[in-house]
Amino acid sequence: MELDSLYQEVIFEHYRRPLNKALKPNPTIQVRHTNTSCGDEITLNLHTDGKKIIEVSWDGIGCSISQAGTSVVSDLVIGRQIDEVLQIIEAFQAMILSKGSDSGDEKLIGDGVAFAGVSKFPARVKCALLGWMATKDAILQARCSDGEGK
Amino acid sequence: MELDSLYQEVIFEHYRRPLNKALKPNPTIQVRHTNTSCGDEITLNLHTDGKKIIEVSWDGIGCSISQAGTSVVSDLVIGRQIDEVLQIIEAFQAMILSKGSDSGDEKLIGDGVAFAGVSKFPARVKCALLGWMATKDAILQARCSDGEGK
Amino acid sequence: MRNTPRRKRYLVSRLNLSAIKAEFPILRREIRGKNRLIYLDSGATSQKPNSVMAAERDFYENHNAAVHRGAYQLAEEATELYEGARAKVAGFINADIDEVIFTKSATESINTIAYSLGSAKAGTRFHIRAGDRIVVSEMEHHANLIPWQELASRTGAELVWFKVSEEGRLDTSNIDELINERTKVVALTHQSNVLGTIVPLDQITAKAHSVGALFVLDACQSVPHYKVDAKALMVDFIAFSGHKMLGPTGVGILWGKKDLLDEMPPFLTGGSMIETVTMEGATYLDAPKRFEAGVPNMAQAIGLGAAVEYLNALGLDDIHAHEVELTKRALEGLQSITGLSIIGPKDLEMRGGVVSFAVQGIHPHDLGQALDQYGIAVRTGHHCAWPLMRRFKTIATTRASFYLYNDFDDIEALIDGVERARKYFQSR
Amino acid sequence: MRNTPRRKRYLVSRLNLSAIKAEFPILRREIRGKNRLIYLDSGATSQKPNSVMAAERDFYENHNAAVHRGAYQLAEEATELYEGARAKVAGFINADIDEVIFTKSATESINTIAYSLGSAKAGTRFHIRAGDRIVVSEMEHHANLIPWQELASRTGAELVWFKVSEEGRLDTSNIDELINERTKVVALTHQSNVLGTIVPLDQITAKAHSVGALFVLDACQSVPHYKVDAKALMVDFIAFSGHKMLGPTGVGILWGKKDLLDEMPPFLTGGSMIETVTMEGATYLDAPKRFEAGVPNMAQAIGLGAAVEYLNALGLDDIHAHEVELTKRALEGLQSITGLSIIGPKDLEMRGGVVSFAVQGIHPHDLGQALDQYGIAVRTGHHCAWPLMRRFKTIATTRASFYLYNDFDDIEALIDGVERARKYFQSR
Ligand SMILES: Cc1ncc(COP(=O)(O)O)c(C=O)c1O
Ligand SMILES: Cc1ncc(COP(=O)(O)O)c(C=O)c1O
Repeated sequence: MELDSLYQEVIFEHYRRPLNKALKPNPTIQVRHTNTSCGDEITLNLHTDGKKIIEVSWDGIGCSISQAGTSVVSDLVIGRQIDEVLQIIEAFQAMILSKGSDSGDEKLIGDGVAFAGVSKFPARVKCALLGWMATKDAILQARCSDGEGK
Repeated sequence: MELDSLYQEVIFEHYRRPLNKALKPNPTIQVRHTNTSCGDEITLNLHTDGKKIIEVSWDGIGCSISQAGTSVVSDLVIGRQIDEVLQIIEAFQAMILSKGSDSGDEKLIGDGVAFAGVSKFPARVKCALLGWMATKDAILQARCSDGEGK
Repeated sequence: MRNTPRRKRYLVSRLNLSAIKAEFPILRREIRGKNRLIYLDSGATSQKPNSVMAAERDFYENHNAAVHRGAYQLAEEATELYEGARAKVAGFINADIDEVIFTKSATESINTIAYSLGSAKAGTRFHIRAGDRIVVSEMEHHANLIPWQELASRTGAELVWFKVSEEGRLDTSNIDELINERTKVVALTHQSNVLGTIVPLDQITAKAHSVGALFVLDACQSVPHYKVDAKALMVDFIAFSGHKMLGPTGVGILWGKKDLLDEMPPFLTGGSMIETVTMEGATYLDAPKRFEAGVPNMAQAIGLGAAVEYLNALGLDDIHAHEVELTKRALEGLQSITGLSIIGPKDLEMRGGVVSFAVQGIHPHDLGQALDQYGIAVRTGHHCAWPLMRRFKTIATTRASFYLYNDFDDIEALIDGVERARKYFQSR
Repeated sequence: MRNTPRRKRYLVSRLNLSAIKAEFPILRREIRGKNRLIYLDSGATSQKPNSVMAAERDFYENHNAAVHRGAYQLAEEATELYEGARAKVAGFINADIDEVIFTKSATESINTIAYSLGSAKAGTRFHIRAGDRIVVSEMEHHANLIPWQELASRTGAELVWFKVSEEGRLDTSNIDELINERTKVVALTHQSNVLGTIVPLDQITAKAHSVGALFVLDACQSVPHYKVDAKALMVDFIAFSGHKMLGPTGVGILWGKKDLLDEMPPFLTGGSMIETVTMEGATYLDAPKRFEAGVPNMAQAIGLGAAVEYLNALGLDDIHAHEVELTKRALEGLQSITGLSIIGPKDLEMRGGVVSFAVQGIHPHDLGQALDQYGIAVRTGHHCAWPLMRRFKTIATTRASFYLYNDFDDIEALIDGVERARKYFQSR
């Protein structure tokens, strides 16, 4: 049944028990992203030393796909080098925009592969990307503000 | 041939030798009417004593239908009572908007009946009406300004 | 799909549903495999009967030419069809022909009024200035809210609004405070696209006129479903969209009182709306041409004319009665589901065929996704009424909206589908 | 109809005319009795091939739903088709996808820019104020003249214009006087809809940019007929209409540079163009959504996508070459008629397939009427370019305009028809 291919068990696990959902104080940068077509919104706090992601924490309301997605990405990137994280995000993005042709590299995107089915539902792609794009945005903003990026 | 049914000989006669085409000075009222879709324009001078049409004179450029129409109406109304003239104009209007079903009452509208064929060409109705509507407008304006109308 | 006898208890519709369904080819679509399409999103856009598609095609195949400009036979025919469509729409809302303006959408219709008023010169009756007031409500669609916010911000006028009660009704308790001598415009929806609430207008239009304000009615959700009489309503402007009333996309209507339209500054300017033009300036024709610059959406207007004829043939009263019955069953059936709550009136009093609801613990997006899997198309999200969502302390609802091609089976499918989705998500 | 061998002297077109004509059902119409339709008014609006009508119908029959809003299968399909059409149009003019905005018409496209600039706050780069300059030309269509007159009158800016030479070319001799440091906008037509003149842009765009002015191109008469490359042209905005390029009525295009569009104030406001909305105010999405408020003209955009595919399949270069040959024969044949004079360039240099002319002693309305009687549809009047008529000291011309479905027989019929009409009116 196709609904199960969208709603993988892993997604529900993250939705029921989201990781890093509670904003940690004093972030390097805070971003707020909205899915303008449905109103779902997340706030995401990023702690970074400019090279590494020290902490990602978040809060918000949304559907299972957007909530689970944010949980997955936050868990995946904490403790990693920024360049590596941007690569991971790019890989996830490629999968989610592939319309089903890219099933994702688990070594790279971890639980992110559970979202492979979402790529067949274009209207949900934005939900799946919400937390990922917020993370990317936060990283790029942090980079800019501390003069690391050009 | 249908073209002849539009371009009655009478129309060409009025077109070639238009009546009352040369503005007479000191009119009771002057109006200027334009066919906004083609740019044709006439200026019409009306002399009236409030009851009777004393003089109608006009100038302008336009197609055979609009020029002939203005010639016909000017010739028809000079010397008549205003109420009668309004009736004549109404009769002409009814014919020209009838899409071919009303061939016109020659006793009432005189040479105006030559325009019966025009009513089958909706895009030319405005041309045929140009001078008639200018005359009507002038009469109504004159009425207003001398307090005759309510 | 469950097949209980309970639907038999409901009124047999005066509409011949099987004949109607046959006229809407899209209803034969299969969704996500072999599911019959159960289309419950007519509040967003309606489906199109064969006659509408045929009217557009006939125009293109036999009469296509620029209206009002050409003097050749095709152009004459095109003009007659286009103006004929205007006459049909005018008849449909009991308006004079010259009061009906074809726009591209209700959104454009409302913007037309807002921009036109915004262009009115100081000293004219339409001029809006700092200190003036514009009144809307908390249940407006963004299309009847943001144009007024922008007009207010351009002119310095103040935007104020009616609140919405817990039951989803317009709260008019402070009407005398909201509509006062400074009020220039009152812009309200006729029926909420989220709640289904029909707004009683008499008191508000009377009050608006008593202070000399213009009344703008957003009739997107009413004109397609029940009789709206432009003359009886005592409003000044009405906006609605063709695509929500069986018509093509790309055509909307602005109705306005002729004397107002003729006096107001034009909005879009260009060809076919001018009286004379020099390099220095232009003068403009009266309505409707004044507000129809350029080669118009001819095929779409003509398609809308065919839609109006289709609606007339069925009869708006029967359509409305049918939709009330569908709504009655939907309200009853949905409320029997554990954890489901209706957002909007729960009774049928002054209420159209739009039902918004929430199911505890299930985000509307997820619910809508499951329903889609069963072939049921509903709308989820803020429905372009974000402030109303905030009013009800939510960010989104699930909305089912009905039209003349929906039958009781569709409603049962919705009720069953929501129950099934609830169990699916609960079990995970 | 005369059947001389003279047309054999002309180039055989690279287009397969009989195959093309078969795709346009309206060309089988009979006019005023048994005359074959000879449609020579494509400058006003073009006819539609089967594939365009089929694309619209397929949308309504299989995929119709509100784009960007619904999460169900139909809505996903509709969104993909609609955005696919945007991609096709973008490819057609070598633009980025997000730079292509669907409007209802070129008229709306141009008004969009004019109103958006007019709403720009003081201090922003788009703000226009008293003393600023807007530059147009004497050969503009009303759609690219009146919106700028109105913008000038709302802001206090000054409207100035390029003149037109006796040969019907843009007179750029005073360019340095017209375009100076105060100039904020230069809005010009790419090809005159009356004269057929193609305006050489390089010098003017360079000058405009050197003073920091925005350049708006009215490409209504160029995009349908030959390759227009948005990136190569060095302009900031391009406006054109779908209905003149085989597409449905009710859809136009506004192309703009992304960084400009994203910064400019929105024009029409409402649903689907917002980022967030409260009762107090709203924030807006980037282009293209920023400029597409409301449920869009979905079927029309999709039909336009099919039109673009049809044009691509034939090839714009071959289409243009074909039209040049038609124009060559028309110019030659018409000028052999006693008392006929061409208004506009008499050579083929920088000239499109639009030919305006006057016949001594015969009013264009009468001439057009006679031609219609023979089945020939031409346009007569001021062609929404009233100031240009004045420039040529006339009130109206007769205009024949050609497109890919016209063949040499059509041109011969025109030449014969004018001669026949001349004799008819002379004999009366
Ligand atoms: C040069 C030119 N500009 C603008 C327009 C306006 O186009 P539309 O009426 O489709 O908006 C036209 C056609 O009428 C035109 O030929
Ligand atoms: C109440 C209401 N007003 C306005 C609109 C806007 O209509 P459109 O998007 O067709 O312009 C809609 C529909 O979306 C609506 O439901």
